[in-house]
Amino acid sequence: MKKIINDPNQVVQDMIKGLVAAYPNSVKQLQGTTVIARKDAPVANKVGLVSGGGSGHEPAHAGFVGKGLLDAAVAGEVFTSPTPDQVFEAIKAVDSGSGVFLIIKNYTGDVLNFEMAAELAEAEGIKVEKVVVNDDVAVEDSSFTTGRRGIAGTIFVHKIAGAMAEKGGSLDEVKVIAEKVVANVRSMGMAISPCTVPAAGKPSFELAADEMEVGMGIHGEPGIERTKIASADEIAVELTGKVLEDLELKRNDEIAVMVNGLGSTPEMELFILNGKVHDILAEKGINVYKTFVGEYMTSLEMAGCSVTLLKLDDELKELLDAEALGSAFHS
Amino acid sequence: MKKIINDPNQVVQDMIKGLVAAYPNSVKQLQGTTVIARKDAPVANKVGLVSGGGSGHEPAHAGFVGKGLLDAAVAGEVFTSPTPDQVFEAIKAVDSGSGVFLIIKNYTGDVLNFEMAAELAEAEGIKVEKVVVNDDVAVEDSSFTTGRRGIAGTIFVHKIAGAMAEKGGSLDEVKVIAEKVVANVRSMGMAISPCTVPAAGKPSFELAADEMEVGMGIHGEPGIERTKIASADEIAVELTGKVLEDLELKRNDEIAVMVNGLGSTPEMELFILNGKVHDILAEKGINVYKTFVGEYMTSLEMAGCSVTLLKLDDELKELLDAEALGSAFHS
Amino acid sequence: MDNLQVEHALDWMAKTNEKIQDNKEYLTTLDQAIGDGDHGINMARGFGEVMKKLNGEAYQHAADVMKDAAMTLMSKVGGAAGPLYGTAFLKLSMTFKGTDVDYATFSKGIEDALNGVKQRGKAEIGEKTLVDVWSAVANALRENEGFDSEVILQSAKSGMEGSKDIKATKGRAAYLGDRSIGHLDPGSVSSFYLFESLAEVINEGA
Amino acid sequence: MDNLQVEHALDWMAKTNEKIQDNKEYLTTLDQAIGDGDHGINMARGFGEVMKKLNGEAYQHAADVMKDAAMTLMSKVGGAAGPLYGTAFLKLSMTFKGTDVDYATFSKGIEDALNGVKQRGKAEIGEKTLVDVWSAVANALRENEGFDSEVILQSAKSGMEGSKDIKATKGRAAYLGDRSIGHLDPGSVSSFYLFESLAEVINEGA
Ligand SMILES: Nc1ncnc2c1ncn2[C@@H]1O[C@H](COP(=O)(O)OP(=O)(O)O)[C@@H](O)[C@H]1O
Ligand SMILES: Nc1ncnc2c1ncn2[C@@H]1O[C@H](COP(=O)(O)OP(=O)(O)O)[C@@H](O)[C@H]1O
Ligand SMILES: [Mg+2]
Ligand SMILES: [Mg+2]
Ligand SMILES: [Mg+2]
Ligand SMILES: [Mg+2]
Repeated sequence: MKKIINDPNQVVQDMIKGLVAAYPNSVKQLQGTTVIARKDAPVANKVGLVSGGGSGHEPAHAGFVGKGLLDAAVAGEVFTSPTPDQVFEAIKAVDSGSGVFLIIKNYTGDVLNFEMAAELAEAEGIKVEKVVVNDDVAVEDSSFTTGRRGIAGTIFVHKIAGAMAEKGGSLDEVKVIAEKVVANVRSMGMAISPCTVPAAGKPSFELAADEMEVGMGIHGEPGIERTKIASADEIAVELTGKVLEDLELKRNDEIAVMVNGLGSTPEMELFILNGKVHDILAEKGINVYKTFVGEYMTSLEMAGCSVTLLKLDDELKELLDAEALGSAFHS
Repeated sequence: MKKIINDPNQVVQDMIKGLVAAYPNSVKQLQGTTVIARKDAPVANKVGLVSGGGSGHEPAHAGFVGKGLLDAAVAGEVFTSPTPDQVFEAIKAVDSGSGVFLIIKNYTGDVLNFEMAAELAEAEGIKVEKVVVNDDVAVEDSSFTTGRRGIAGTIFVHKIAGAMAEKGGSLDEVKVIAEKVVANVRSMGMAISPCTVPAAGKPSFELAADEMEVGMGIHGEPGIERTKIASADEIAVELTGKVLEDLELKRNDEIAVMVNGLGSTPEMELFILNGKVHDILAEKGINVYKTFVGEYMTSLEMAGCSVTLLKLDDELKELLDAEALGSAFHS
Repeated sequence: MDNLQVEHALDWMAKTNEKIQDNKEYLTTLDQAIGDGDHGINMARGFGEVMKKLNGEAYQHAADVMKDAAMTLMSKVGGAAGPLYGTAFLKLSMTFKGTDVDYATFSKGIEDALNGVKQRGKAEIGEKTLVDVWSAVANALRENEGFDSEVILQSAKSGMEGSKDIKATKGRAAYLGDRSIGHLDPGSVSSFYLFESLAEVINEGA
Repeated sequence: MDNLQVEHALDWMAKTNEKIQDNKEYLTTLDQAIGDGDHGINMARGFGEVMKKLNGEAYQHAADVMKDAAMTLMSKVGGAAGPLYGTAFLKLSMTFKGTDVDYATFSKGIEDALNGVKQRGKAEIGEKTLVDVWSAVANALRENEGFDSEVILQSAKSGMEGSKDIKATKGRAAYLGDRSIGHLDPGSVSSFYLFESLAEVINEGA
């Protein structure tokens, strides 16, 4: 394992230190916690937005803390959802009395820890609502199982719920719009190389020199299928196709596209993929309102990408366009 | 070689297509060229800024095309500087009559091709000035050789010269400020894994599992020293130390810091490094005015990073803070 | 052993910690196969902290040992295992509270812990989670009388091994569907260590 | 061979292209050692385009062949090699223009090309660049009389091999300092192929 780190067991603390050192005017670390909050939190009369999860997905989630986005991000150990006490600290720190909204990726650990934190907060009289993001169509959506995972589509929830909260939306309004995003966003990913959790010291899975893993999770969880490596065009067809199947878009529908890199895929490759994604959409008469190409929800140094489509309406477009001042999302 | 591409010989064209598909409202491809220009180029009464170089350094340079930044970026083949005719097209496309300023990284190929393009442009009556960026302190600054290379510090030249041009600076004023940035910016990098040029199909160099290469170039050029992999803190000390040696900063000097990832280094690691860089600077009483952590000047999927310091004064600070609307630099 | 005393409880945690630390990599490898590869790291961090906490306190009652273990696991493990183990130990502490931890109390504690975990994780038996181990042990305790190390060891083992050839429908392994069959569930293995340690405590305390 | 005719010029380019294509990987490997690993790719792309261009035209004069080669290399190679080879061929075409390319003219052409390259690249002999090969050939031509394939081949070879054990002070290899010693300069090797091809043309045309 080769990494630019000090102690494998201290990477989260060290990262947070370096993050706050980089952006001291916009974010703060809640002392003694792994919570990054807006410098000006709690913002008076605003619903507080909290998200987070395991570390290793940077810039998620601390890069999306800022005006028009999250009020706080809770960082767990690498790929391990944060504990209830940490989430609870975040909730307390961003509550202005208008209530706090939790954006949770659908993993058992995240759901359990955030739920317990919500219980702690409610016991102290803080109003808490939540949404669980489950955009990954690689996994079957079943009520008998854990259901679909939350991946890069989560960023659209941050952005749009963040804009709603920033413009003064109530806790209920934030919840309604967040659920609308969740209902309209789908993603699918693939990997060509694994990643190594620092404390584990060895890769999460092995792939032969000519293999790719389709539908793997952002924590190195194995995917749904292992195949021979395909061309960018074929990958675009496969990922976009699966997403379109689930999202049921019609001709002239408007969408936002996110082509997300998992960590070590050069931007060049993301753009190559994006070109084909746009071709596929154009062929179906689907209009792309806005495109995001880059690293938004990574998996350490995994090579691979995901494609996310978000179906838009006028309300979502307006909120997507609203000002946002996070270090990883600036508009 | 595992890459998300179609034809290894078409990666640049495919990338440009996907880039323009992503940002159709802000950039355009000059037809039949590998030039990405501001959608609204030429901008009346404004000096046009052109940069570029080999591809594979994304987001450099097309990600820095936009208001307050470059007017055009010329993309060569991977790691190969673009040809004079392409640069000439860029110059013609951004000249509003106020002249065109070229920002060239100091590599023989870039200098020769841009110079020849400048000659072609001057022959057509376009005023052209240029600056050659040579921030890489890993290489000796000698007039008997090619001299120091241009690496991530180039982004600061784009930003600050771009701001000067945007606020109406003359060709001479743009040149003066660009030279001021070049005189005050220094960088140094290191790598822990190589990259593979698509058309070459094999890694640019080999590093053992416990080795790192200090001072390597952003095109996979070998570095100045190969050592055992060190901790993030030690790497920060080495890179920052070399830069400080050259830049001769004094207590209370103000600087901008860029911790730049080369492609597959997780943001987590960049932040860990950044924490130590700030400690080192704080210890010396040097004040950090602004910090940039992320991927600005990459080397395909190379793992590693560079540290850039730019000494600031009031003029540079104002220009650094000015509005910039590139897809990879938004402020 | 007739009652689970403070020293038994402490010894139980110490032995569990030892096994978890010794098998940290093994648990992580199991989790890499069908999860995300952090279970060993998480449990080792959590039980390491539990030992730090327990070593710094003087206890009057096994319930308090369980409570401190619960709170520590809850705030140090994270992931799915943190809240689940935290809940299990919290339930144990609640059932043990204010009474001697005789066999009936202990048995009820495990039953309550099992139910707490099932409720928290919305998991049932047979979904390839640590519920399978806890329920196997709870069943065995219910059908038995008096602390019997072999009963605990064998039931835990059968619960753990039973997790191998079934398909996961809860937790991260559920994403794999049929591909999860044939792999041991990491959480079931860490729970096995817990009960194996308990069996050792019973043996030594007998 | 007394004069370099159109067919000789075309054949020269075709043979060079063949060698470059055949040795594309080798050139790239040389460039990976002390440069950035693109020289083979760049030259192969460039000469491939040169062949496309030349095959589509009918030529009256060797100067025009050189001119089209120059313009194609200039606009298709990029990097350091593009402008340098482009300049060299442009100089050849200028010197050849409007006259028979007899030995004296050819020899002067190589001399002019060498000077053009030196000026463009601000390089002198002994800096481990393709200048070393061009100047070795130019010297040999100057001291000789009449097209002699062996003279050209051997001088080019000695120029190329001389580049091996010296330190680069120009081009990308200069960043390596002493570490560049012991490696062949990729540009010198591609220039060697050019002159090796010329030698073959002379042999066949003799
Ligand atoms: N819903 C659930 N109910 C009960 N146990 C569960 C559930 N989900 C996961 N588990 C247990 O948790 C274990 C995984 O723990 P761990 O790896 O620490 O957390 P994570 O899955 O968040 O990475 C699984 O092996 C399984 O035994
Ligand atoms: N200043 C120079 N003068 C003459 N030749 C040079 C100079 N710089 C580089 N070269 C030649 O160019 C070759 C490298 O070409 P190439 O790899 O295509 O370009 P780049 O170095 O831009 O990648 C070197 O091997 C050397 O022979
Ligand atoms: Mg986990
Ligand atoms: Mg090159
Ligand atoms: Mg796990
Ligand atoms: Mg080269």
